[in-house]
Amino acid sequence: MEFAFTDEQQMIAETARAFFAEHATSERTRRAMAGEGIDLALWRAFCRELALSGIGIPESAEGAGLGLVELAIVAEAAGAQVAALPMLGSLALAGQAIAAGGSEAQRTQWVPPLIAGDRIAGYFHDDRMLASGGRLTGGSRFVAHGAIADLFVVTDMRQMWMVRADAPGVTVTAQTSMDQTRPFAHVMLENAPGEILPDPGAALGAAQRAAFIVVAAEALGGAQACLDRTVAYAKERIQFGRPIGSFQAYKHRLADMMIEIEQARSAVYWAACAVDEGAGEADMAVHAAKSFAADTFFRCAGDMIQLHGGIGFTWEHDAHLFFKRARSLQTMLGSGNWHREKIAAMILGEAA
Amino acid sequence: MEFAFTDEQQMIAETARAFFAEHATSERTRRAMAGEGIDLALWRAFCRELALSGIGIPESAEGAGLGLVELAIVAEAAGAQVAALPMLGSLALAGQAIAAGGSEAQRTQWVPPLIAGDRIAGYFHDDRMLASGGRLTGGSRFVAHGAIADLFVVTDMRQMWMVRADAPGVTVTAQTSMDQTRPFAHVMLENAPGEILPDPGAALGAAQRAAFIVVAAEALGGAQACLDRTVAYAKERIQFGRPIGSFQAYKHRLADMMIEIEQARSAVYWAACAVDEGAGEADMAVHAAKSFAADTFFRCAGDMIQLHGGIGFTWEHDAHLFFKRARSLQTMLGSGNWHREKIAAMILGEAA
Amino acid sequence: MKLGFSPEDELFRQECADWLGGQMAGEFRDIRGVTKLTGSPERRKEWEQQLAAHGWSCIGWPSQWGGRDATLAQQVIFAEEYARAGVPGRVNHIGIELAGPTILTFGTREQKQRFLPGIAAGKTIFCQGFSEPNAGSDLASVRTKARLEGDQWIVNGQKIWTSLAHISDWIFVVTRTEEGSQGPRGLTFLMMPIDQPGIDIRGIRQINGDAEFNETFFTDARCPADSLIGAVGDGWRIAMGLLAFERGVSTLGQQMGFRNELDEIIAAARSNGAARDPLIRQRLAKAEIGLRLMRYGALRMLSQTDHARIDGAALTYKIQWASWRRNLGELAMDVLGQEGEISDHRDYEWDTLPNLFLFSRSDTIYGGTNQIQRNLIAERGLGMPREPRGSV
Amino acid sequence: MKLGFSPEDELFRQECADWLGGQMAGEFRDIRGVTKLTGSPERRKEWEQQLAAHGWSCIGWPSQWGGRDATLAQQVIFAEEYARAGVPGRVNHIGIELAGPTILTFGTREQKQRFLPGIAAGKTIFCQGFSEPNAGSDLASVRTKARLEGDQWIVNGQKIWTSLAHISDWIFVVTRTEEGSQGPRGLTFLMMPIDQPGIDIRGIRQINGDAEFNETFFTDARCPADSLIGAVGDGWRIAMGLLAFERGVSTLGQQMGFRNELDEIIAAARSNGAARDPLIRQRLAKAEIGLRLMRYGALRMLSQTDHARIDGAALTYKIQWASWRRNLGELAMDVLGQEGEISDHRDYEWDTLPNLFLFSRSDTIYGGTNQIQRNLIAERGLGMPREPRGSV
Repeated sequence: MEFAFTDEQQMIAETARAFFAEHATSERTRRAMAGEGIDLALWRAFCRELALSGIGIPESAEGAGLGLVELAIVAEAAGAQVAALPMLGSLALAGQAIAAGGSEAQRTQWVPPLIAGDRIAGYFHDDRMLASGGRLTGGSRFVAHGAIADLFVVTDMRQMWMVRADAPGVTVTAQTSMDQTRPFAHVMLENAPGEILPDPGAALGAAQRAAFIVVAAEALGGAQACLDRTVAYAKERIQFGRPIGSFQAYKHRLADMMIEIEQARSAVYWAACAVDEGAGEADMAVHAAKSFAADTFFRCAGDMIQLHGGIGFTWEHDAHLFFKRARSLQTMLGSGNWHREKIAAMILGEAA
Repeated sequence: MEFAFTDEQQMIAETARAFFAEHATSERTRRAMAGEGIDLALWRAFCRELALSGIGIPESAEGAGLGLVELAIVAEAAGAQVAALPMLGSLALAGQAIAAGGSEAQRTQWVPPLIAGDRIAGYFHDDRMLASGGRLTGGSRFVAHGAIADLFVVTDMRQMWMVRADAPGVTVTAQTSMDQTRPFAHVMLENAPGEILPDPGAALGAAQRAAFIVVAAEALGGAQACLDRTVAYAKERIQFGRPIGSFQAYKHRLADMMIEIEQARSAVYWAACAVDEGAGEADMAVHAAKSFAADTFFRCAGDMIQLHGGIGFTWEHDAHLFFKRARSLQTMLGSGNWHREKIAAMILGEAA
Repeated sequence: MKLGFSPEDELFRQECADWLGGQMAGEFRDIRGVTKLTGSPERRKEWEQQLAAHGWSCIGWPSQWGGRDATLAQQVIFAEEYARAGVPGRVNHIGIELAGPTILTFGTREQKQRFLPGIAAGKTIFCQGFSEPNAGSDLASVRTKARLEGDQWIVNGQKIWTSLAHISDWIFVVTRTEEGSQGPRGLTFLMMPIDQPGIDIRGIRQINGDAEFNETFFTDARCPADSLIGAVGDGWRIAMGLLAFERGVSTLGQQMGFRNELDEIIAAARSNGAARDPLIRQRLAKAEIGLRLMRYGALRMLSQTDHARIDGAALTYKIQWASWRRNLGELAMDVLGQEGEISDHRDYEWDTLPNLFLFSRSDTIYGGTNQIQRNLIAERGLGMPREPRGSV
Repeated sequence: MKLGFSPEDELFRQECADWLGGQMAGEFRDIRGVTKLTGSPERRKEWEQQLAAHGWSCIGWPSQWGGRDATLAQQVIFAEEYARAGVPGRVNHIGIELAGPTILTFGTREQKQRFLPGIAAGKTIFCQGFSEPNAGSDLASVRTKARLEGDQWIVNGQKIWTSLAHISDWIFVVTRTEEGSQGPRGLTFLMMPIDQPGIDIRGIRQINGDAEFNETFFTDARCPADSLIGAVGDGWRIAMGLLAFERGVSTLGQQMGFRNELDEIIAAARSNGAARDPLIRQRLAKAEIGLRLMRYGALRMLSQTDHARIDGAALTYKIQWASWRRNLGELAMDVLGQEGEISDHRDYEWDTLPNLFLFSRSDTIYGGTNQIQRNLIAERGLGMPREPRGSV
């Protein structure tokens, strides 16, 4: 029992923070927003130079080993810069699914290029997907970074398949998305060929757990960045002849942000640790982390706008990047209410 | 369209406020709390000297005329002092029910003594009451001021009866109640004789509307008193070498109380006016008033304790009288959620 | 205390509804339902003139100046029917509701004659120059300077959040005319023509992708000396008087816009099944209650205009609607789910509800942040000590 | 980063569980499940001595002073098993968790020898004299005075919220020893025997009808000069050091108490049907999440004791649990409905959940109000400017 980063984890955290702070600048992110929502050069640099992209995937599955704690550390650092990267879809969802539920051949074929950034994958579920003779018909309008994906990992929540983006019957349409750093695509499958994953249960479990944690960790990083930037502003902005951070109401609002963020931090690393250790409470932990951290981020991003006053709701200021990302993290992969209902069912039994 | 008190209404408000402020003192209320939860001398003075007890009951039904706006004005003033009086049960519920749904003989027999304070009535509903041959079996554990009632007006939400407290088969047990200014009694009917009211629909409608409004108005008066007393304390209490009311966080909390109270005020008088004018939106208005004002009172009473610091949670200070009354108003006659669900059904249709 | 309207009032309501409905079904049907502040500016200027031509431009003004001496009830009715008919907001809102009443109250006879007919006729469009980049919520920190040269004031500085400045004819500005003065002293209230070389207007793009607001730069801009309202150094008093007009009948029109937004959310919830979710039902009921209470709060506020005192309903109104609408934006998105996060428009442009979600983040900021509102309520409404000014 | 416990730790857990369970099933079964601070004081003093006799009284202390040099993990485990076994809270909590560590850190060798064995043995019960009627959240405003006469300090003044003073043997008090000093300067930290004519203790009845707290009056009360901790004028530093001990392992025991409360609410909801209400379900889930996050926040806090720095988890802990528990009280009542508002007891005495509702209103006040906590977080945690002291 030692609920603090090891020296190695501390080093990963510092490396990742420094990397994203230096490279995932507002300028580069805004260029990505104007295009396809990805900073491809940054993604390649992350995958190849930083060598942290294989974290959380076992070495036996062509990954870099280590666990979800380390994956959360990296996602937290990326979230702090609202980096325009396909980490969630390509690594946390598709990569984890293939690594956990794919055959050895599938893993060998796909995991290394995903980790290397040579290929990008998207992920979606469609409860009503029709599957017959290896052909799939269905789709989703909310495939994160789907417009630049080479491969889709798709599930009807029972089985799971890989579908190549250039296969016949696959139509991909980019969508104007509120969060331009992680735009959605509409992916339609019309009798498209799918390659089945042999262990869909393992794939689904791994993808969901990793994705809940990555979303939560990104949210934690984003929320902390909102607080840090607002704290800096509070010290320099003068109103009524005083730094606005000297007003008690302002201070208390910052304190409230910090209170929630510290809880979110406990939630994220509790969840990551519990999954890594195979603890019995891991399921509750991932639901708690996803809902709590995303709600915290949304609140902090809204507060960031409010506490910046007029400048906070201009396009020019970065506050809206955090705000829109926060909204997107809240709704994707189940709303806060949905996750809390899961926890309610654990402690109370299913609703009548 | 003139949404402000008339001169006559203004006068009633001033009279009632002055009466309760002078007589419904903390000392007298605490004496009542130690006993049966009623300041009987105050009740008789209110009924006989102030002559406002018949308000809201038409003159044709032996009342004093005027409407629910004036009744709300009086209830607001009583609520501001957390007066230990059976106004809700005896007048707003039982009195209104008999006046609206009773026969002429019943009205003549009961309305004048209730208004005069010679008799006190309680009211309850029991959905599963058994009624057969004028005999009733059922009961309730939440009959406000039931232990001192001479008469019970009871309903199964379809029919309505009057039951004398001294009739055979009636057992009344005082309950230790959190709000000692309006204690509950457990009333059990075991084959007790009931006298049916000929128009239960009118009785139920009148009793509910008046009670929702009286509860809301009491809550409004209580909430405003919490704010007023806290404002006074904020000016005199020194902490850290300053009046605590000079701290911005304290000020903002007071401001938040005022914002809610002003909305509650609009709600109470909108509802009372709408009922008096027979407006189409009267049903929505009474649900809005009951839920909004009671929630506001609870919040303000909680804030009153918090903003008084240590002294605020002592028995000696009056804050807890408001706090407990507020809690009691929130739960009685339907929780806030229940009332809001009624409104949701009006705007959305029934829930699936 | 009375909520109902008289039979005469109901006749007036019918008259309003008929005329407005006719316009929106006829000559001006192309602007029916435009909700964006920046939409169809030229046609909406023509609409201002159409209103004026039929005597509907400023019914609350004295008849002497183009109004109708309308009663409060009539003004309430007109505001309600205006919004109910789907008529877009007034591009000359600032002129009719703020500049006009300010001139009526503080202006000279000559100024009334010079400005009021143009405003009433829908030909002089006004905008407001109060906020500055370093005086967001703090009018007393105004730095824009004006100095008198002959019969002209020469103005230098910058204003911000000047809505619709790009389509306006005049701007009223609060300037610092006393060199070295601080706080509320030394301020002067000027009315300036916008179409001059010294004034430069640039749009500010907001988080919703649109640009309702502007920055307005003054570089040796000129203002005729006789366009000064009140006296030199009197600017604070005039500005405070003007802010009181903001709580006028137009709030009811604004509420009808809110009504439309809430109705759209209710319709979406019914159509996508969110209306079955008990948590959404509670929030929709709360929104409905909040909107009703805004209406009755406004009616209380308006019913007391005679009394001159600013009561609780008036003091708390701004923060009430701003917070309500911001919450409404979040509710809208929760009803829509992920659907609200994608748009059929190409250029980062949003349908009503997602746009509400994004734009409403500004509601709690412009016109005095929620924090400033709470200060005002505690200080003016409850007599708490004022926040000390610093000396940084 | 590791949450699991080692096999040795799990053996230790079993040892704790066995011994505590045995006690609660045997000799001390009469106090099992007592939750009120004021319940069964004499038996609980005997329990302190029973703990000591078996080496469980202060396992985190050095073995030299009666402790076990227990590791953090062992302390966590003991706190959890203690609560899980239904053992009532320690009547000598203040002695073990605050007075002892303070003496260990700041006391002289002689003071350690004089005080620690009695505390460790469960024979010297301590209470805390910090708050005063006019210095509720503001230790620097202490007015209780002490002056030295010969080898005795003579103390005059009043302390308030001194929990369990009526059953304690000693009280530590912060006094003002420098005439005319203000703020944190001129304060001195004294340990005083309670059983003397100069000390008068009166219970304060709270809104739940019970009296957990006291007022303590000092009238020429005496304190031996060698019971002063640190130096004259050093009281502020000692008091601040002591407050840091409040964030120790005992927080986990407190949380196990919260766990029992939440479990009782969950059981009530399942039995009365409230568990079917989606709104209640959300709130119960939030309460569950909040409790878990308190646990992991506490483990983060404890895992970092080496680092000496006060980090976010520690700074935010008090307001977190206080607000959580106040909300839990409201949730309890909403689950119970009107049932929660009546009691089977005669004398205005309440079952666990309604009592929680009432008593928890004090959680956000004593030990530093939520407002003070937010000041501390913003100032110490985020580097915001301090609130200015006034000169009234």
